[in-house]
Amino acid sequence: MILQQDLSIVSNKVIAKDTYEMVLEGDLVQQIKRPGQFIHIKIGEGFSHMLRRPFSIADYSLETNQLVIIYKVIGEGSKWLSKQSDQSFINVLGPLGNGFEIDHLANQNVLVVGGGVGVPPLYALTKQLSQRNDVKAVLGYQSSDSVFYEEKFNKYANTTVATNDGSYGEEGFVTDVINQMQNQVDYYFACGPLIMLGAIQLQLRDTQGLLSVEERMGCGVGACFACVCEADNEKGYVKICQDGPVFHSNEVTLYESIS
Amino acid sequence: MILQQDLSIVSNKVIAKDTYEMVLEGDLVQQIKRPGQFIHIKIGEGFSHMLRRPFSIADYSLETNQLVIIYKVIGEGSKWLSKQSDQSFINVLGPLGNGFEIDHLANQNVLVVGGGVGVPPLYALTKQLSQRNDVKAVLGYQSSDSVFYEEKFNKYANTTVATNDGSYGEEGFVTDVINQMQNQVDYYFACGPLIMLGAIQLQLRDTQGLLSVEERMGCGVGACFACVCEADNEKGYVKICQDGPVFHSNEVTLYESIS
Amino acid sequence: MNLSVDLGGLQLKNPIMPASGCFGFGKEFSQFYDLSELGAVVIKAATGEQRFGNPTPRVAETPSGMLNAIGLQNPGVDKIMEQELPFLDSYDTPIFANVAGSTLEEYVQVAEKLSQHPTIKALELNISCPNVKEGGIQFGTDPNLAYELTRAVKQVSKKPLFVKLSPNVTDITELARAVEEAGADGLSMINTLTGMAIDKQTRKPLIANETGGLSGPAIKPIAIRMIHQVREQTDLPIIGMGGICTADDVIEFLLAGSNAVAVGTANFHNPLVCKEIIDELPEALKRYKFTSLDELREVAVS
Amino acid sequence: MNLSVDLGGLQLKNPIMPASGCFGFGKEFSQFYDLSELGAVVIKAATGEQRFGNPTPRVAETPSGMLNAIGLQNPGVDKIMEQELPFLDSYDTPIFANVAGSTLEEYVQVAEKLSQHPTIKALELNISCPNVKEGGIQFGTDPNLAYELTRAVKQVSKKPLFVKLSPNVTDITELARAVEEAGADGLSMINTLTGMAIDKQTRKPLIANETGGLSGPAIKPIAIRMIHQVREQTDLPIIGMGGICTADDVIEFLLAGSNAVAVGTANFHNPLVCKEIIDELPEALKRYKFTSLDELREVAVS
Ligand SMILES: Cc1cc2nc3c(=O)[nH]c(=O)nc-3n(C[C@H](O)[C@H](O)[C@H](O)COP(=O)(O)OP(=O)(O)OC[C@H]3O[C@@H](n4cnc5c(N)ncnc54)[C@H](O)[C@@H]3O)c2cc1C
Ligand SMILES: Cc1cc2nc3c(=O)[nH]c(=O)nc-3n(C[C@H](O)[C@H](O)[C@H](O)COP(=O)(O)OP(=O)(O)OC[C@H]3O[C@@H](n4cnc5c(N)ncnc54)[C@H](O)[C@@H]3O)c2cc1C
Ligand SMILES: Cc1cc2nc3c(=O)[nH]c(=O)nc-3n(C[C@H](O)[C@H](O)[C@H](O)COP(=O)(O)O)c2cc1C
Ligand SMILES: Cc1cc2nc3c(=O)[nH]c(=O)nc-3n(C[C@H](O)[C@H](O)[C@H](O)COP(=O)(O)O)c2cc1C
Ligand code: FES
Ligand code: FES
Repeated sequence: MILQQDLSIVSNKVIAKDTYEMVLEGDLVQQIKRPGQFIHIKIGEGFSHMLRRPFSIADYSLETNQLVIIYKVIGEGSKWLSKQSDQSFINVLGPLGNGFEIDHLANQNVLVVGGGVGVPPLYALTKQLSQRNDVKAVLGYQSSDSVFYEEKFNKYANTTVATNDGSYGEEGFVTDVINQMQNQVDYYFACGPLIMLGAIQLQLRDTQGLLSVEERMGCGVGACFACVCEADNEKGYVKICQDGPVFHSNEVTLYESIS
Repeated sequence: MILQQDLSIVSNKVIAKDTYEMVLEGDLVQQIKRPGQFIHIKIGEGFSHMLRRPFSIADYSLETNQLVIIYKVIGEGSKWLSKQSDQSFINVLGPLGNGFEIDHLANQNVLVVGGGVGVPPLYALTKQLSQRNDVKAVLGYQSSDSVFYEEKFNKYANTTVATNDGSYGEEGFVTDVINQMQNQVDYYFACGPLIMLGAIQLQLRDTQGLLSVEERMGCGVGACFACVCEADNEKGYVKICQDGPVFHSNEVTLYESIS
Repeated sequence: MNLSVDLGGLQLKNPIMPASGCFGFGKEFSQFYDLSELGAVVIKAATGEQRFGNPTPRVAETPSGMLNAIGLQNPGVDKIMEQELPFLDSYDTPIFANVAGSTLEEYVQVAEKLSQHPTIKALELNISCPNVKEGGIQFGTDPNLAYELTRAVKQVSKKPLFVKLSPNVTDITELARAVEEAGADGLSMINTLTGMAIDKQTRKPLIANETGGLSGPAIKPIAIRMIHQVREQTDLPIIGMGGICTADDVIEFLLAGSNAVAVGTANFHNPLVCKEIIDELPEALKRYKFTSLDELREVAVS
Repeated sequence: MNLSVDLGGLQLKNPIMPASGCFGFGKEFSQFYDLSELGAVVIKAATGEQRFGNPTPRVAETPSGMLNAIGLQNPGVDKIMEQELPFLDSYDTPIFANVAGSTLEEYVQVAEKLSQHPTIKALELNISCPNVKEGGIQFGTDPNLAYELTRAVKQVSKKPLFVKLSPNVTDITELARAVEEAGADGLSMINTLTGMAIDKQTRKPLIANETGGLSGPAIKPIAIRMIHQVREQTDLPIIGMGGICTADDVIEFLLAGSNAVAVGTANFHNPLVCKEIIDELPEALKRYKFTSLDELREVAVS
């Protein structure tokens, strides 16, 4: 069930350049079904910011009633978030979307690929996948100061970090790293900028995979048609907020829409 | 000199029904010249509230670098103010206006009349007047739960409180109380709702007095012509923010404009 | 307090309804509260055939508002009647259909079909969508076209017809008069103002369609002004909208001369907003010393 | 970074100026910073005789904006020249006069006087004030009247003439074309949108004049859209305005096609805003990878 609730901020701290980790607590957490779902956060006081901001659930625990988001400071909304202090409350709508369906996967060689702020939803995913599968993670960042969660991923997956400028880990894009392991992958998961997702979709077109897609959102619940993406289904489109944000790699055709 | 400065909130507490006292600290205080000047406060985050809110300086001390405002929660701006916590900062433009000129007054029977949120600027005034004059204060409030600062005034002036509903002090309006003392007054000062000021101006038309007038403001510094009031001068008007908010009782003609 | 209103012959429980395009076909919001609590539901625009709408991004935030250029995406009038209306039929609240099109013929065809459907209790004629290349806003800015279209639709529909006016005009009263003469049973106002925002990083418009419709609290003063202007000239019932977020806003719109109101963008801010406004309205009315909605209507600014 | 711009033949140090009516005649703001830092100063509207303007209250706050109905209060063109211009003469920045009136004759008379004054470097023709009963906005909503007025003023003035357009129109490009044909040297856009707010306590409009002009960030998307629309049709220099609060906003207005910008309402929020924007502009340009203002103008959305 989707709830709208004030969650309390347990902590809110910088973990990399312009990147924050926020821990939230409240009953809404009990509604989370899968990694890859997201929450829609109200920004600011009153009605000055009419659109909520979507952030992936990076981790969650039904025991502690807590969830984690990791966010980059981009514009007004994320800047406001970064200034909220512990013990205060933020208004959250969620959990939204369907997340990564992984129940059918066991004893597989699984690849998890994330770029920048596409990394967060893969963390809870990797934790869960690793219980029954062999997981490799490839995480791409701008440069050394923007790297986060490497050690945490390392606990559950054989993790390779790549940076665009080579200042840490491998130099180049995640696609460069994937090139070398293409044949050893049974199933893949990816989240990141559209251009990265498109490239991976093309590169791994013979492998099954799930992609988590971003789009500017209005309602977040499927009512406003802001977040549609062309798709290979009866209607010809999907709503990212409601039908996604995770899609099967052969359902949405990203490399076409970016060319 | 008028400054724009972030002042720190020393305290912010309820002192009567819907009425708060806020103590602010900062160098701007050194610029205050007289009681009756006011400050213009920025409201909210970012640019959602484009107009500042004017509040009278109720008290100030050049030694402690502090000033006091007393404000009633009316709408969005004052509500926001009431939620600001100690140790945070608010952005202040001031001191604005000319305040009460009292240097010429000594050994006089002075009457100070305030209604509701017109009472605050009279406090610092009363303190200063009492050094060389005999001061009577008449303070009007809605009802017993909205009375504030009675004891403080009592230290410096013979103070009568009136409430509209008679739930505290005299029953009725300040004008009822003044009726009984009309002949014993050499000079008067008044601040409150326009309708009260107009009535007093009429009632004490044979006595010299200074009135502090309110009007909705834009700039607060005399540039936008939002706050004009018809006046008996060469130009035919005064700007309340710049020429006032305190005017000589025979300069502005309030009882005409309210009839 | 009795909140019921008569809106051009329709009885509404209360004057609050979600605005077209901001509530889909109701299903998503039925997760949050019982739609029967609403005064009415206005569904998303219907066109003759299915439409995919504009490229994304389709929305952008602006100060106290937002831009949208959805572009009338909808499954087409037939599928709407088949697949969406049955769900709404189970709720005890009148359903308004929002009728759109590129040509007079398309409008007429859609209106005719919808007006014959038993679930639909009234039509809202959308002659003011700024986000489609053809039709839409032309009909809403030219009084002659607005007149023709309204007349044509009126001839095929027996259900009350509300015409939704565009604020992107020099004189909205001229449009209001035109559609009144053509037989409109009521007015909806306002639709969005055409706006634009530019991404300084990419140096391109934030909305793929370049321009979009501005909605939300930012446009409230314009909506209030236009409703007031039109109210001075007509007795037609008006559904007021444009930035409503609170019960206080509803009272302001009623004072300006609206008979009922629609809440659009605020549903994205708070999916429970319509229900919360309905719950708070009696308290808010009392705060401003109104003992009934009738009393409010009598003092409406004129 | 070199911020200078050529605006219809005038050389400005930078593209930032305060908007007419929001800066008085400069004196008050000279307490906060040296006016010579400004790209230009646009003074308050001048009319033929002194005017007292509208009754108070004249301003009200709205979401991310404000309404004003000052009503062109000013001491009249002669007193302005005698009493206000000498002060401004001491600053090293071009002064723009804002010309208003109720009749064509009054406009022409005011323009003629001001254009002969050595302190005045350019005229801004205010055909878009929504807050006076006569003149003002009529000239700004009817292309024929706008044409006539611009031509008449052009005949008596040799200083560059910027015509200030009203956004309260169906098609702003039509007005822009009309005044361009009439000989305007540039455009100022946008003036305020007519709006209204109602006090729920008193049940009356918050502004004594009932309606007022809406300004501030709320209208920014409308300003950006209109400037972009007009830029597609003309090469005239445009002074862009409507809700500018930050250096980022300035960049957005330049990208939309403005050559310079004016800052209005934000001066009330922060009296130092113009100076702060000028100081921050080079950093902001770098942040968006512009090495010069020229480079920005080349990529302006078109
Ligand atoms: C399903 C989903 C999950 C996401 N998860 C994360 C995450 O875990 N961590 C993270 O840092 N970011 C995530 N993002 C991106 C995040 O939503 C944006 O960075 C954020 O909304 C920017 O808001 P802002 O106010 O700081 O920026 P502004 O640019 O000021 O925002 C203005 C408007 O644009 C929208 N917007 C701007 N960038 C994006 C974007 N990339 N995607 C969608 N909307 C955008 C905002 O939501 C807002 O409505 C996710 C986006 C989606 C759709
Ligand atoms: C010179 C001066 C001194 C003042 N001193 C005090 C004081 O010491 N204590 C106190 O409680 N109040 C004082 N006021 C009134 C105070 O400014 C308003 O109560 C306050 O601005 C209300 O803001 P709001 O956002 O809560 O109300 P809202 O109604 O939401 O305000 C909306 C707009 O209207 C303006 N406004 C509303 N009421 C008034 C008013 N009565 N006078 C001027 N503008 C108004 C606001 O400034 C704002 O721009 C003073 C006003 C003036 C002009
Ligand atoms: C995302 C979105 C989609 C909309 N779609 C429609 C539509 O399909 N038909 C219509 O008549 N109006 C549509 N509108 C306009 C709204 O119904 C309403 O008139 C406008 O948004 C002003 O109200 P608000 O400020 O409360 O949103 C849409 C508005 C938004 C924000
Ligand atoms: C209080 C006030 C007074 C104004 N007076 C004038 C004026 O005298 N002449 C004029 O051309 N525009 C006047 N304007 C309009 C502004 O110059 C500007 O076009 C408009 O406010 C939009 O810019 P902004 O959003 O930055 O304020 C006035 C605006 C305000 C808020
Ligand atoms: S954001 Fe509204 S449908 Fe997806
Ligand atoms: S508030 Fe601007 S002149 Fe007084």
